[in-house]
Amino acid sequence: MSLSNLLGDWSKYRKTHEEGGFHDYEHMWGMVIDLNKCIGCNACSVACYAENNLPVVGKEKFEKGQAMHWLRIERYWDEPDLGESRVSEYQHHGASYVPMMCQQCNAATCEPVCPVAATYHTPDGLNAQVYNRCIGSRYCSNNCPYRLRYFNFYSYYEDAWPAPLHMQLNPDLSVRDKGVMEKCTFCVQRIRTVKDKAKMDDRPVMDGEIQTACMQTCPTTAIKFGDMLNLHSPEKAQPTDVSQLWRKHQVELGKHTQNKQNKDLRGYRIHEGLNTDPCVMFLERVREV
Amino acid sequence: MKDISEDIKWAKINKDVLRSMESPRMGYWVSVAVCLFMLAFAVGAEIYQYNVGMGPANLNVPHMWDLYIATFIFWIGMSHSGTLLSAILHIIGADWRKPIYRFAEAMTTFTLMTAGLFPIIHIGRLWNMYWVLPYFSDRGIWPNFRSPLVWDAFAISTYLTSSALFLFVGMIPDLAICRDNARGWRKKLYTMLSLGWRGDDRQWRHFRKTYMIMACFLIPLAVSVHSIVSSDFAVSIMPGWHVTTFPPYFVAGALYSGCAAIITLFILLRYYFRFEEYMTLSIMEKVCKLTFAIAMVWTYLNIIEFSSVWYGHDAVAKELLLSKFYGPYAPYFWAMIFFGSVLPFTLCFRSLRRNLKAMMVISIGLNIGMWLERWMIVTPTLSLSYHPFSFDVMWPSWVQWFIVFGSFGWFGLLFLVFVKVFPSVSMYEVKEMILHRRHLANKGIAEVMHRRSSDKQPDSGTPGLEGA
Amino acid sequence: MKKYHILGLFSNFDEAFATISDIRHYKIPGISVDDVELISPIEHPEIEEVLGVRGSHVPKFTLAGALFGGIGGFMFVSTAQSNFAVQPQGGKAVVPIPSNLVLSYEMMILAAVLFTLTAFIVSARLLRKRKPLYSENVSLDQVGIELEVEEKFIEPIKELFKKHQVVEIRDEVMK
Amino acid sequence: MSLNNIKRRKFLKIMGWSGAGATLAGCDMPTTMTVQEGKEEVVSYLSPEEYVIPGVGVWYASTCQQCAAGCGVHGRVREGRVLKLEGNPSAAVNAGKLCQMGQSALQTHYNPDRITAPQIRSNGALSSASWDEAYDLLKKKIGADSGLKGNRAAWVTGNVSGHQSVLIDAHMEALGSSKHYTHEVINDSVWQAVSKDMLGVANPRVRIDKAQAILSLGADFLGTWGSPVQNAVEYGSFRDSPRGALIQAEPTMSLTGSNADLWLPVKPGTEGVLALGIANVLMSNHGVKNIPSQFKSLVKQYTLEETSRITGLTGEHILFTAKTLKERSPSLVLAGASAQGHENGYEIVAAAMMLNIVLGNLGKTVEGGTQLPFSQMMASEGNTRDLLALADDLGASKYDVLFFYGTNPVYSAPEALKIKDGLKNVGFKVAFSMFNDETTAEADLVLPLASSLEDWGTHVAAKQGARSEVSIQQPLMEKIYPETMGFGDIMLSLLKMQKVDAYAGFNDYYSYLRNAVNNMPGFMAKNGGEAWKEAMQAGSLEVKGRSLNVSSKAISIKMSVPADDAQYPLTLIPSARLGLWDGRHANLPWLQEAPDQMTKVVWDSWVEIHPRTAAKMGVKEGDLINVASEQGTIKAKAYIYKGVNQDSIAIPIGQGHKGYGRYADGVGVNPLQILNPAVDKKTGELAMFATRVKISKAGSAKDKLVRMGGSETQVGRKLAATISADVFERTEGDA
Repeated sequence: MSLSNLLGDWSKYRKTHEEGGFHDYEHMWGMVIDLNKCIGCNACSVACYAENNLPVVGKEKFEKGQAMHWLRIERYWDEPDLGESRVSEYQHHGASYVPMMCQQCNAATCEPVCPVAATYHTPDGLNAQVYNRCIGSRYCSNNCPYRLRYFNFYSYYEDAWPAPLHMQLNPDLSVRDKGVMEKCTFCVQRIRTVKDKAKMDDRPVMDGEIQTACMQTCPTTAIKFGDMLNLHSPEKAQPTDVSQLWRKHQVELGKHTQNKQNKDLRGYRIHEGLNTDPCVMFLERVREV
Repeated sequence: MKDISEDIKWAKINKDVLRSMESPRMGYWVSVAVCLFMLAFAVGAEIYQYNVGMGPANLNVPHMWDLYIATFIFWIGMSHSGTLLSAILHIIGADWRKPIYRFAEAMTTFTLMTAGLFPIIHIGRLWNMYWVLPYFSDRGIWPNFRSPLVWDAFAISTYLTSSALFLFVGMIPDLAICRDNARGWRKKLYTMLSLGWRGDDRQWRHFRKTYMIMACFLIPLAVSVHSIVSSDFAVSIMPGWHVTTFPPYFVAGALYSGCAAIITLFILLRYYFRFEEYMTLSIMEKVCKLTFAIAMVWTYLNIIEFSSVWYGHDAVAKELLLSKFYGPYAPYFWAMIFFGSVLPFTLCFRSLRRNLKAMMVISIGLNIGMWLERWMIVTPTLSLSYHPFSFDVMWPSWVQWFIVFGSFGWFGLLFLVFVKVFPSVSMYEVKEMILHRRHLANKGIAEVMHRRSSDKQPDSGTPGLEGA
Repeated sequence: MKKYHILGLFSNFDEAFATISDIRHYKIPGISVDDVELISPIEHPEIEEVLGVRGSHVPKFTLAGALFGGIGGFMFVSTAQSNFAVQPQGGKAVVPIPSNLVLSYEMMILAAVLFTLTAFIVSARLLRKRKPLYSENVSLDQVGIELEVEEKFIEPIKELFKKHQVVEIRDEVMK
Repeated sequence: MSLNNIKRRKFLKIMGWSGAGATLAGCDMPTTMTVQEGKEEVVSYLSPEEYVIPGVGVWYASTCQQCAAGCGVHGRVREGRVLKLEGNPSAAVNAGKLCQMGQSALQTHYNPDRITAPQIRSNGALSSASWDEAYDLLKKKIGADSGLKGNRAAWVTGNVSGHQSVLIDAHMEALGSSKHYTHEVINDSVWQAVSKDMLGVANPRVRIDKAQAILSLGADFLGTWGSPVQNAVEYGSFRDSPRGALIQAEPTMSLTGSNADLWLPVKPGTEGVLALGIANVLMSNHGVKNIPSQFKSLVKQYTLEETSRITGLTGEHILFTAKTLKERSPSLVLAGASAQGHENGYEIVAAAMMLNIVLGNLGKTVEGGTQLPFSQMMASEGNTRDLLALADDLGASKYDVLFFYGTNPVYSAPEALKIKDGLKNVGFKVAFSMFNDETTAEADLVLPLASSLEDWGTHVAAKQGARSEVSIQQPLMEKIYPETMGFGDIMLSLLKMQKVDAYAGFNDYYSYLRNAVNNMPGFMAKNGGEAWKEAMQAGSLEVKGRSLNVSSKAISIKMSVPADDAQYPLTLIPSARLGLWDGRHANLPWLQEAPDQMTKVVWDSWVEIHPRTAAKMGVKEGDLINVASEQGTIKAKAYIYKGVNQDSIAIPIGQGHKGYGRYADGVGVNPLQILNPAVDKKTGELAMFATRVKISKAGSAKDKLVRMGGSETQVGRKLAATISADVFERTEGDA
């Protein structure tokens, strides 16, 4: 608690997300989800359960809407972009699947409303949730337009992992007790591991070195994860890298409306107009018309 | 019709008010028992919730908030009445407030003490509640001063402190009277609380200043408190919450429910303590008129909100509005409109205003409407907001209902204790009021004085309640 | 030399008023109106006509409190924020004026109220040992006048009181 | 594996101990949880076993056993516990990817309902016993001097391959038994039969990635047909530009159907007609000449109008399909469950295969695959024809001894087959199983198997990837329940009962395998060294095989369509799902809680009904419905959507277990029970999709149909935006 801090220069923190974020980021982890390839098979979701110690809540609690699926695959039957004429006797064009995990917004609406600063932005551009600090006011979840924050309504661990199921729990992250909020972390424990390794080898983290559980298991590689800044190995950037895909589809961070030269490019972000500036870009689903 | 008759003898005032504090009658104990019974529900439910978690309360994604927050706003709102009647009317010198402001202020304090419980009840880890306060932590961790919830913590604690002190300061001369007439533990208590008040001109002088200053501070404070509570919602980005008119809307609603509550308590006290001479029907009428005026303001603000959404053409907000009209919550919404905007028109009828039984029912109806309003603010938005996949309708479970129900018992309990320990009518100010009215009523001051000097009965000065 | 406290109880305010104005007009040489205290069941602002206008310092304290609370509150919150690196969120400034204004506003009011109360207690000489000369009737409907005089003035004052139909006179020696 | 077992077991227990402690540090659970027989004292980490770094996960390669596809996996082992499975990037089958069933292998392994000791039936009930007792019993029943006649013993298994299969054959040979029933509900055996007859190879390698257009007649290749993950991986590149078009024709929407560009709700049993009709259009509109002569008349017979009338599809859809198949070459035509599951299933699939020939896909998207040098290790693929045979043989009480492994016929056979009663005719039933299920409940001796993550094995996937491999399955951690035993180990000891000397050399399955692998023919030793070690690291060993060619041999077929039935107006589709599969995964909480892909229902069974059918009956979602066939009635809740043909209803299989553990019991219903024992004439396969049912309201259910998601539509938000394929080609064509 020093006064000099008050008078210190905080300009680097005063950058708004429109100016590329309010941190001088080391990384900016982002995702690209190709709905042209996503088949909605649930592999990512179950992989998330396995990686992140997500409890199985059972039918009753699921019915109450108290399930803990950090990564849920949403399924919609209608296709507004193909016009109402497509609505017919049968579901001729199948379903629309959207895997939804925390969008890691740069201007995260959940952050400013937390009374105890339990959720904040890391220098990785991640929207971190500090379980031990959370008091469970649940304001963040109310203010999340994606409804992607999940609350421990019970001490789920008490009956979610009857022995020996609990031997599968991942020691790299905690098992949450009742009363705290949680959400997708982009597998921060995996990011941490790779960063530590890179530090030990005294080298920067290379893009593509880190795989989230959902990305790693996705059979059709519909999910891509990577560093959107890609400061450390820009020369090695592949066209399939997240950073390159964002550029290719002319989607930029820090905007609530993208002005693309080519309007037909598929990249878009969900609820972008709310200016939450999510770090997950979706590529539009494709159908023969 | 007079607010109060000028012929009431000062001795009688003391006698009546002090009598109301005498050892209670049967009816009192019954009401205490009832309140304790209601409170038991809440305590039981809260213990259960504390042990199991928030799940049994039927909170879920997306319904992270529900009755707890709604009721929290309801109680906060009710607290505004005391400030309104006491402070504002004091400043503008409307002396008809004098017989009734004391219990109104008490209500303010106790509703705040009730409201303050709800944030604690509703958070997931209430044993860490103190983290929202800015205390010096050796880890250098602070609350997030950006969060409206922290503003709440500041505002409500300030409001509770100030209004409690306001109540206390206003009571000091009466406490002195009690001291002079009490015996036993009450004597000790009042001697302590009256801070050695003897009523010399110095004390009166500073008292006047202090009371006026505090009144002046309390009004903006009250307004700010409910604006801040409204910003819990207005600051968010959710449709139906992110509304510019929320601060005034909340304040109006607050005053509204406060006045309605005052009417209810007014009738009860008048009935229990036979305060007919002080809490007269004409004062009642004034409160009713005030309530009606505020009800109209509230209705107007409702219309403003709806139409601004309607013409604003924000698709999501519009969906939400329509779902309030036709959706699953429609019955409650229209009930709120009826109780909040239609029912108050009964206050236009003199016969009804003067009919205590009717007013009892009506005032309770108004408060039901106000409670529904808070619920209709909190829950529909959560049910239906931006993300269709998370649309959901969830009804609160018994846990929530028990705790809400019990909170009324808690409030009642506090109030019942108050009326037996403290004078619920301000004696010295009623005296002032009577004197003032006499000045108005009679020509010459001298005659007034002489009539008064002839008031002296042999027993008039006798100390002690038993003499009365 | 001995000092006496004398208290006269009057059944109405006018007599008390008249008495004090007599004192004020030196009906008894050597007694100044400054030694006079009026004790009344309700407030009588008009007494200042004879007692003289005696000001109050309470508002000054209030002002001090308001300034302390307002500025201090703002400083406190801002310093806390700038010492807590987690605070910068959502791309807003480290020390966000709007929310800090809200907070300092509340703290201003709180401090102002507390200061006012303190000022009141101090300047109204509350929380002290009460002077022994006191009648319960004052808290009912009688008006009292209390003076602190030397022995030689007792009789004249009693005369003066009697002249104004005093109800009761109490006096006692101060050791 | 170069360390001796005692040491390994010891340190693994220690690891398990403290590892568990570390895990649970996050919550208030007591850290005194121990692995089984928790008597060993804690030893500090001061001197951990070599190659173990506390807190660092080590990855071991193995092979997934959740279905027959045999995907290669990497298991993350930390402090002696396997924590996570990922696909093995070097595996040819799945190229580093994994499905939800593969992910859930962990819960099969750590399942709280596993059998921990042998169970012997004594006076009616199964009760735990020691291995000695179990072996004594086995000796008594099947030992050399048991007097058991070899032909009175038989094996009933699911899909087995590799050395497990070798050992089973050896055992049968030792016993003198000749019968090995291989039963899988989810199979493509008709497709294989047709391929054998028309292409000359039973398992042609279909190249989804190379195809430009796919017509799939009920082949849910993303979910339950062939090798799902392999197909999905190929599907990924199939959707890349130039983007292939997928047309799916099936009576109820499968996972593949929900991803199709065009989904055609063909009437059940008329898929063959559709194929012929398309051929007709190709012939008449696109001037295709090379219709095999045997098909000419049939193709002529099914004109566009006729086809559209029979299949219930619109003309333009059929035209579009034909056009797409013709213009987007190479194309690919597949036929799967709902096409083959009819009394004329063989003809239907043949008609589809004919399209492949007509469109000239042979050699392009339908390749011959590879013939591996060792036939005895090849997968003996499951089917339902063996199930019917078993039912008959049981009825004829042919057997005194039956061995069950990796299959649950009592659950998955229609009740009409009376398997359960038939088993009463068998004197001695031995079940090798990890879990108690409907079949072990009938067994006289239950041998507790080690989980697939605790056991050794080799597997040869029937659907090989780009390279042909033998996949290695190695233990990823010490056995949780020491009383359980690997299948191979049990088999060796069984064999030793018969012929001691032959197997005396191998004291356990590990040494047997190591020896076998090192002497395996056709193994390409990449960088010298011991073949076994390389195989361990790679998780598989690549095998030089003889690559086969496909040659079109057209056959003559007749085409017929199921007759309408006034009493039973609807066809019941027992649809399979990637997830619970044929019901074997119903005891895995992750998969029970993972919402069904199409309906998003969890923890339940449901009846898929078309809105019109529902409207006719006045059924709302969640209402309880009676589904009655000639064989019986089941009740399930209704889910109403446009993904099912109006003439049929669908009930997913996998639920409705009894005695299959806490997570499976009492959840949902099993539609397989009420299937008619109809049979495909040619192959003798069970016609699973030929059962006619009638439905009636059974009032409202006491519990709700629990679904994820509050809205079936996007309500105008831009959530899953869609653009047309040609725009996609225009913008990303270069990719």
